[in-house]
Amino acid sequence: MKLGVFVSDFKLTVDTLDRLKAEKLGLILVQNGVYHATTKENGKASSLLEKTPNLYALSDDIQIRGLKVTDVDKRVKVVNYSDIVDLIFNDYDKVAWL
Amino acid sequence: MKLGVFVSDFKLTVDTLDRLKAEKLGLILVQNGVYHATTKENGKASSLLEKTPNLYALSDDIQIRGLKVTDVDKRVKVVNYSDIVDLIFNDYDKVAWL
Amino acid sequence: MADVKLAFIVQKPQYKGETSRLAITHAISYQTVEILLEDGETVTPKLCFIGEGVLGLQKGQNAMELYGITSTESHMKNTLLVDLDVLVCKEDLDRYGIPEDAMPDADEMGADKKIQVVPFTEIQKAMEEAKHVLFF
Amino acid sequence: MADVKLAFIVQKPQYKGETSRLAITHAISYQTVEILLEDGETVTPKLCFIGEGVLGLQKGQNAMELYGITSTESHMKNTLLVDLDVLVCKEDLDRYGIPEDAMPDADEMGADKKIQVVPFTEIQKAMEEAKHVLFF
Amino acid sequence: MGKLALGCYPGLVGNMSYDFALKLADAAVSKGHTVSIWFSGNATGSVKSHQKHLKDYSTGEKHLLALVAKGVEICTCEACTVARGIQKPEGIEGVQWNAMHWYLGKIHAADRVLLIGGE
Amino acid sequence: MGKLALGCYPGLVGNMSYDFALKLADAAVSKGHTVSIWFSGNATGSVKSHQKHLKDYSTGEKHLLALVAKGVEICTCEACTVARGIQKPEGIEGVQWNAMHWYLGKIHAADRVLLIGGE
Repeated sequence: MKLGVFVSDFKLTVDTLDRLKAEKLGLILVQNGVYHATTKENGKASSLLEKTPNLYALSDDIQIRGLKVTDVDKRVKVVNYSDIVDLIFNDYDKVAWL
Repeated sequence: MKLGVFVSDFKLTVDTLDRLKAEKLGLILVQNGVYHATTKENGKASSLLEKTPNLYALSDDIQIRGLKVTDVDKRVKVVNYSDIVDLIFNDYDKVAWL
Repeated sequence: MADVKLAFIVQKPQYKGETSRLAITHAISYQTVEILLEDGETVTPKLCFIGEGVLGLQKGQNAMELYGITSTESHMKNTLLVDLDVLVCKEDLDRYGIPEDAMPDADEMGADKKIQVVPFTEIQKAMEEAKHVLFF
Repeated sequence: MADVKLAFIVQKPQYKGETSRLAITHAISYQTVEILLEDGETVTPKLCFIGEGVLGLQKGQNAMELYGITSTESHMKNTLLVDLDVLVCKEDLDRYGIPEDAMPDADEMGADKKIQVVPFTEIQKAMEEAKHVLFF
Repeated sequence: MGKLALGCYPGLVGNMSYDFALKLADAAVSKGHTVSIWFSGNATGSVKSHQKHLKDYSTGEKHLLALVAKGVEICTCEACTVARGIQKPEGIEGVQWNAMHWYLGKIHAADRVLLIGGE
Repeated sequence: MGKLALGCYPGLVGNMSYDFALKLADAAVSKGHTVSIWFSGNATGSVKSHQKHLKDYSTGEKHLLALVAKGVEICTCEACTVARGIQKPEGIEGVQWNAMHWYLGKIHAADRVLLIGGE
């Protein structure tokens, strides 16, 4: 399956995510999930960013927090709501909010 | 200070709890916090039970989950709402819900 | 599209919040959705419990006596009675030391269905086969 | 009991839910509580941010433009303007790589108070000195 | 164009998961997709009319009305709603009231389903 | 006897942190303590009257009324409540409406304070 997963918390238990398998896995970082893209803990980027090359973070949720798009890890594509609609319909056949 | 802490989740980030110091620390396990008292993960009891000798778990929240008082770790005292009121007023001068 | 298969994945424990309970009641409502669909159209959820979601299933719950609410155990019996597939992750039961025979059944109510304790790969398969996955 | 000291400890990040925002607005309301108290009675909260609670403080927030709501930054400025002590845990800022100068100030509004970046021991001390501790 | 069936459980105003659902619905319908939203649990509290729009809350009644006007079908779980003391005449106009199978019906027809759980 | 000032943010019916606050209040007042409860955030949705008591919800209106009858002072954050579309005449009788400083005032007089946060 092609599965797009919305990650809305920073220190979410990643148990579920660790076990999920998909031919194509996308992670869409929203709300506090955007910290995975912008924030290094003890100098180390979030391990979530290694799970898949298909990484997205919601621009509004970056900016509302006073973070800058330049803070975002290079592996992560910054998207808006309209882009997310296209991801849902064009890139993934199932989507989940963990 | 004498601090009574209510633990209402099982896999709560224990960061805060790890750093809190109190001459007398009490942990009152409620809601999903009671699993700390009843459930061993991979055969190991919760590390929370080593933080203090003052451990309590709410009877109603054990029983509603189909757990038995006999499942409760011996270090933990099973209490009811009335006991919790007494703990709050007699045993701790500050209480917190984490 | 006569039948639409769904995977309901419950990962939160029962009782603290509402989400994990609503997963069950929403699954049960598959039984009455036909009034909104064309003839021959159906929706078939599989109800799967993983992670901490397996914690709230044990037999012997006292929700009605203690809180005046319907227990998850009772909701699970209804789920079996309306013939839904219920999958519980074996690795997670093992991890938390919960024996398989602690799972509720609805034998006394005449249900043929049983809760199926399965390896996670079976739950992964349910997600693959489903048209949509819903995480609770 | 002329003055009652409180420690407000914010450990949840701002914006997803309401709790961490309500901590700030409740602290600010210390200013108007005198109408409910006897002469000379006061309540003095210290607003402390620890753990993930430090994440939502950075300057340059765009809450009004993007969501039409008051930003935490703006709430923090009000907090400084009403002369409340705000302590932010230095270890946690370091852990998340947030520089001290990313903390908001209310200089341009004429506030004398600044956010104090302090080691956790200072926040522990605020909890010790307080009559009550409230975790948000 | 596609059909999107959103489910939203957390809420109400004040919780930004709820806001996400509304903003995503708006973006999808603006692109020509057909969108439905199902409210259950705490999110059902958001169908009460006469909400005062304060600056600490991102969305709410006026956004729901705007979505309804754009053709988004919105339905609240009747049981969850009356449990919260909200009766149908007090609800926002244009929002439907139904049982849980309404959502399963929308899911049947949908190309994509996103359920936002949590409280 | 002592004075307990509870603060309750999560709710409303359906969330068992809310239930905990009500049950603890009941236990404390039954022992002769003086108890106040402050509702803020989502918990303010619980002051709407005419709640239907369904079997999936533990507490709600009738429990609030019982607490008020036992002398527990209950107050809802007015701003949070009107943001949810609930006006004072629609509220449960006996529940007070006030601003956040009401809670700080109760805290001033209290021997013990328990704030239950979360959504």
